[in-house]
Amino acid sequence: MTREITLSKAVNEAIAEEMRRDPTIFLIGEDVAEAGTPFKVLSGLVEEFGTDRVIDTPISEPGFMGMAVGAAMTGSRPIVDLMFGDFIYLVMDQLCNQAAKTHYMSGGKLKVPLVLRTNMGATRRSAAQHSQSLQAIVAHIPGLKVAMPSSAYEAKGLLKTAIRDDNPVVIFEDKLMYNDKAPVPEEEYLIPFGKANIKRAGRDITLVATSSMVQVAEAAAKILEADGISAEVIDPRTIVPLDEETILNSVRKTSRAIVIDEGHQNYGVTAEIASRISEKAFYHLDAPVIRMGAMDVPVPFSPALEDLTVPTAAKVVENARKICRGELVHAA
Amino acid sequence: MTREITLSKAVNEAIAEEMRRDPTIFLIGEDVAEAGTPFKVLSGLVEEFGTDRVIDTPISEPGFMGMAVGAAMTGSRPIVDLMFGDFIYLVMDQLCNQAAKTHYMSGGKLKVPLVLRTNMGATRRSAAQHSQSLQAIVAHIPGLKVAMPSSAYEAKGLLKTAIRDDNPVVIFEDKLMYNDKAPVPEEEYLIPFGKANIKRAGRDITLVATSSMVQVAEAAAKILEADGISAEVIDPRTIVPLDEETILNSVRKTSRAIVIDEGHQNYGVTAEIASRISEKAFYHLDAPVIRMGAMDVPVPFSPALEDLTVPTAAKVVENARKICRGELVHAA
Amino acid sequence: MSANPKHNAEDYIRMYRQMVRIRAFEDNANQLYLSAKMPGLTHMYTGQEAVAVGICEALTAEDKITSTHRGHGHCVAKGAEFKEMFCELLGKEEGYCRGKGGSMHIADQGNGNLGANAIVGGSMGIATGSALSAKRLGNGQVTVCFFGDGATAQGLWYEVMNMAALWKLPVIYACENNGYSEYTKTAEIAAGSLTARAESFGIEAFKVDGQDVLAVNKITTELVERCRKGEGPFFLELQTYRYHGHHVGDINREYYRSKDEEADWKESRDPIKNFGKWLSEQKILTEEELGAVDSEVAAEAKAAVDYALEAPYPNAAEVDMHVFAGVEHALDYLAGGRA
Amino acid sequence: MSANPKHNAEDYIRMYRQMVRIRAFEDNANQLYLSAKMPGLTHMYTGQEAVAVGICEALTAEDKITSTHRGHGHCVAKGAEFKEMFCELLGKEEGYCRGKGGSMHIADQGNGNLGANAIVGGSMGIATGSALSAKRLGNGQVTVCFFGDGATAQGLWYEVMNMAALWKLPVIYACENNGYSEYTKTAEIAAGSLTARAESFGIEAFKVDGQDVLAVNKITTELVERCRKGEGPFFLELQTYRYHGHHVGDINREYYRSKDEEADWKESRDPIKNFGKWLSEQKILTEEELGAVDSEVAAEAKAAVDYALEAPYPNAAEVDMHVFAGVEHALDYLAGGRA
Ligand SMILES: Cc1ncc(C[n+]2csc(CCOP(=O)(O)OP(=O)(O)O)c2C)c(N)n1
Ligand SMILES: Cc1ncc(C[n+]2csc(CCOP(=O)(O)OP(=O)(O)O)c2C)c(N)n1
Ligand SMILES: [Mg+2]
Ligand SMILES: [Mg+2]
Repeated sequence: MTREITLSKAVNEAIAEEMRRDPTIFLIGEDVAEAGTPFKVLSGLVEEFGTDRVIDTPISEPGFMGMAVGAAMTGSRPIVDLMFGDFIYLVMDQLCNQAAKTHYMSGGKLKVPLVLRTNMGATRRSAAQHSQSLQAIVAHIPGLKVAMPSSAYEAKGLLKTAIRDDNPVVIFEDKLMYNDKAPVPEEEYLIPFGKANIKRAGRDITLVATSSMVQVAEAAAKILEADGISAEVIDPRTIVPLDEETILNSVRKTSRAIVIDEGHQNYGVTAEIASRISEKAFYHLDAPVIRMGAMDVPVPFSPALEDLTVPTAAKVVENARKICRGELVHAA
Repeated sequence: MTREITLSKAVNEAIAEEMRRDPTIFLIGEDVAEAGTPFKVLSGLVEEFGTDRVIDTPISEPGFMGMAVGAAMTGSRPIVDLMFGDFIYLVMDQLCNQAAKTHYMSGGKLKVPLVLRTNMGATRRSAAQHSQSLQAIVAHIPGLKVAMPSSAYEAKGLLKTAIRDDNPVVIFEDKLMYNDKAPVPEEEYLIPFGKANIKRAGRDITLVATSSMVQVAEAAAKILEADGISAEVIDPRTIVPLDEETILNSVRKTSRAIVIDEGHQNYGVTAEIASRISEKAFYHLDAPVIRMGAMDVPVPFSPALEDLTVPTAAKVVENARKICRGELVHAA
Repeated sequence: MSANPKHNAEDYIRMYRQMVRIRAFEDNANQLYLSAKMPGLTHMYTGQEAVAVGICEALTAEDKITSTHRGHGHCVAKGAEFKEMFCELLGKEEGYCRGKGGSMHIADQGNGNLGANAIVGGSMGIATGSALSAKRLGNGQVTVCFFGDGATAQGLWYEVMNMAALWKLPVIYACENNGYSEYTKTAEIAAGSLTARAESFGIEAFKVDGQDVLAVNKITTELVERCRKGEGPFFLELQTYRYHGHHVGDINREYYRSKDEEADWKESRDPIKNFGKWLSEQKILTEEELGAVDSEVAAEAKAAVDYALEAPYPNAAEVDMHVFAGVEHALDYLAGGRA
Repeated sequence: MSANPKHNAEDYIRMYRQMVRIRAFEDNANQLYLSAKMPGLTHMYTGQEAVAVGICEALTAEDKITSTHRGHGHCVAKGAEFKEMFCELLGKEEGYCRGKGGSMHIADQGNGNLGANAIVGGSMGIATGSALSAKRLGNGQVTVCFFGDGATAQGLWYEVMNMAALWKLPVIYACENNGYSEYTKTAEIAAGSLTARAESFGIEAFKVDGQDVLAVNKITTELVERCRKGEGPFFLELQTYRYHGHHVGDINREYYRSKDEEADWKESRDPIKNFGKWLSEQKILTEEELGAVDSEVAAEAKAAVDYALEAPYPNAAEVDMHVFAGVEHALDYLAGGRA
């Protein structure tokens, strides 16, 4: 049985199901209990699992992140709720110096099975400190896995996998998608890490897109279809590990690619994916791989400016047309 | 007059000269005064400038980083000493949410002229928390400039430019190079940001390398010369801003490129530079652009393992030979 | 309510007017939100007016403050104009931050406001550094760091208190304890005692009724003076209350605090009502004069809102300006390395 | 030195031996460094032996500790073997961390040591989380968080103390105040009082002579008991001294502390010498028996060093193993997404 539920509900279900299954799982973060987070994603969980397993913290991100690491090392499986992705900066030491490295530094003796759930996404008029998409800086650190769900279905399946993983996993939910609905089976399912999803098959160009950019790519693909351009849309699902093979196979077929991610473009996720394509599908490419990240400016508050900073379907279409029509790009 | 001095001395001179020139500059960090840092880079400065301008702090990285931001907003020009680059995680919020965004969020009204001096570099047998090269995660954040000196000469000129810049600048010194000597003029000089240095001219392949990897690239170039392969070595000097033009001009000439950086490869600096080359010099490339970053593992302590994790001249030579001889790479 | 004999009527009237201005600003901001004319959301300062005004009236324009996500009140109290503030709230070019900051970063930088901050506790380092700067440059400036009770859970505070105490910096940490951080009572997130925490670093600490503008102003005036003499830092815990929800969208809040509690504060401890009563008891202003202040301020606010609603948005070309000081457009600069 | 009547001779002798073992370990590590046989550098625990031993002897093998950059002593005291420790120090495959951790991450994980940490204060969250885990799982375990005086400047401590106090977690924060953080005296980097800082969160705090192994053991035994009853957390400030430089390379240190001061601690407050004297006064061990312990330990250390020097390095294929649990080789996994 499949019903339509919101991404928010999908996350809630994933956590509830896993917490029922495994009593060592607990939730920790700010206003996760009675308030169920400002986005109401966790509503109802404290009623079912009690304040012993749904733990409201003071505003101490480094503190509770560190505590999650210690709890994970000693038989618990914490799920950390970080209210805004922008607060990742505050937990970087505990996440990257401690959680990510403990298994390695201990020669495999200690494990850190924890999930850091946080969010990303601009255009909510929340300005520079509440709008960032910081997946790239986390993806750079060995020892962390990074998931980027693109729908309610993906969010549930990926989160369940994350919770069962024996490693620290960071999962970025797009906060603008919390109320977006998608079909989600009632039966249990998991989505494995490192298996990209071919959202739409196509012949002429590959659009690799993460999180909400998958919607942008799909919208672009529809428009391009009318032009007679057949776009394949690939959602990597996890950027660490990255399913290089599925992406490369697609590009070897289409010979063209655009990579779209909502993090800043400079030194961002699009650089990694584009450079892997350019290197490893070199002999198959008919055009340069185009990168589309968020503009390299702090996210501005003003709606007149903020909307200019994120990749749009129109811009994807424009870029796709250019390279599919064989216009020379950067031919200087 | 040019004499040979160590990188350490070059940094010391840059700071002393600038502090003499501008009384609003002060130094702040752990054990920077009497101890002159564990690397002795700042020895003698407290004797000349006093504890009022060379300020020893408690072990409070977020605290003194935040204080530097506030001081920079109010008429001072702080130089922050962060003892190990690995501690950048601790100051990320103050650096990336505050320093980097203040000018923009204030609509250009407030400025944050500060320098964060820190280091990078593995193979010192210092294990996973004292060996990281974290330039990529800083370079991703709009509002920060990032410099990577490759010699004593570069260190002095870039640091002086950084100190005079009205923006937050992060400068990564390779801690294994502190005692390396290079010719440095006695006369004052500055090295502008965003102007790459062609360390060595060549025809057949472009080696873009940062920091100590410039030495690795030069060593490789010498070996390749004997093979009849002429390598051009480019040191970008600053990775933000990046002198794309000089790099692209070189690759348009040589048609081949390897990018070398000591940060982790995955989602690292090499991805940005390689993808820009692949995109913007696409029609000139005869072979895939090869990326060589540090291995994507936490830095291991054991010498038997640690040395395997960093790019070496031998490996650069191997890769260069492969693509220069026209061997197919990733031709699957 | 304790009179301070050194103050004259003019000061009292200005304090009253400033509190009324804050409330009027917030009422209008709330209306803009409810009528969907304001982008994003915002945190109302209503109820806490005596804190911002009592403190900022003890400062000069050169003295510095750092503000919070709940920062409109600090901004008004430090001397900002409504027009530029509403323009900022609506993302317009004439806003203090050219529309780039919005509610959570609003600041009249020219009057020593170093910025509102959307990171809870994020300005504690900045404020302390501003005090270090002032001490080094010898300019006599004092910095006040505003933050909420919730922010006391951020480790940064302890780091900078330690340094401020070691180096005797001219900074006053002003904790507005409004009883809640978001949807959680302070008692649930703060162990022990806040004043004891500051005292453990050797910092003098004071608990003050944050609804009494004169009491706030009196202690702050004394501490500012002592800061200028090198006797800082200090800690102030100001007991206060926010009338609205955590942010404008926080409407149904009975699950974390009762309507009775809210009514009680509004009835018996309203800083504006009580100060107005005192002003008329002291024959400083008549009821009519008080009413006139209210209407003047209301008119000022309306004019500013009308102006801001019509004001232009920033030009698209602005989007990559002000990323770097001295660089016109960041994108050209980042692509080519040329300023 | 105060006798604890509940202890029997066997316990005393084990404590003595453990202190001697730590010192012997460090003397050998220092020699390995000086003879350039050890990669990197290391921070000697010598002088502080009574702290690690007094505390760890009050714990079971299931109880947890977190350790620091100066962590060899904690590791020995919690039950580790010399052979695996020296192997780790030399980066050999048989080391506790398979050579991947080295001196700054050394830990006998099987005995409840959650790891040494090269980030000052970096383990405070881990220790507190371990206590939270123990409380939730109801396993009765207590966690001791070791850190130095310098680490009290890290904001993280205040964040986790607050939560530990709010939730009554079974954790003991053990601050080894050796008077210095690197090359700086504690008085220059710590304002106010360390015990008062803990107390301001409602945490009971105690100052103890860290050179007196029985005193350390006595108070810890009491606090561990109280932790198990749900009366935690606690704070212990242990006054101690490091005999060597900050690290093995810190040789000329007169610019920050005098030779007289060093000599004074070594002469009159040496934890091993004084405890040895007490043992012989109490007729628990004769001078000869004490000497025999020393020689046995010396032989044990020498054998372990010899073994470690000859032991093999990890195989090159190990380099990308243990990056992810459940993934054999990380590089294949990262390239292809296949575990
Ligand atoms: C570092 C950080 N964590 C969490 C938040 C989300 N948040 C915004 S305001 C707030 C509550 C702040 O409480 P308090 O400091 O008491 O200020 P008040 O809102 O009561 O004025 C929280 C948790 C944030 N903005 N920054
Ligand atoms: C976060 C961090 N900052 C700085 C350092 C460098 N460092 C290593 S040990 C040390 C001094 C620590 O002093 P203390 O906590 O008193 O421990 P002790 O060395 O005296 O045992 C410093 C500053 C570090 N490792 N981590
Ligand atoms: Mg509050
Ligand atoms: Mg110490």
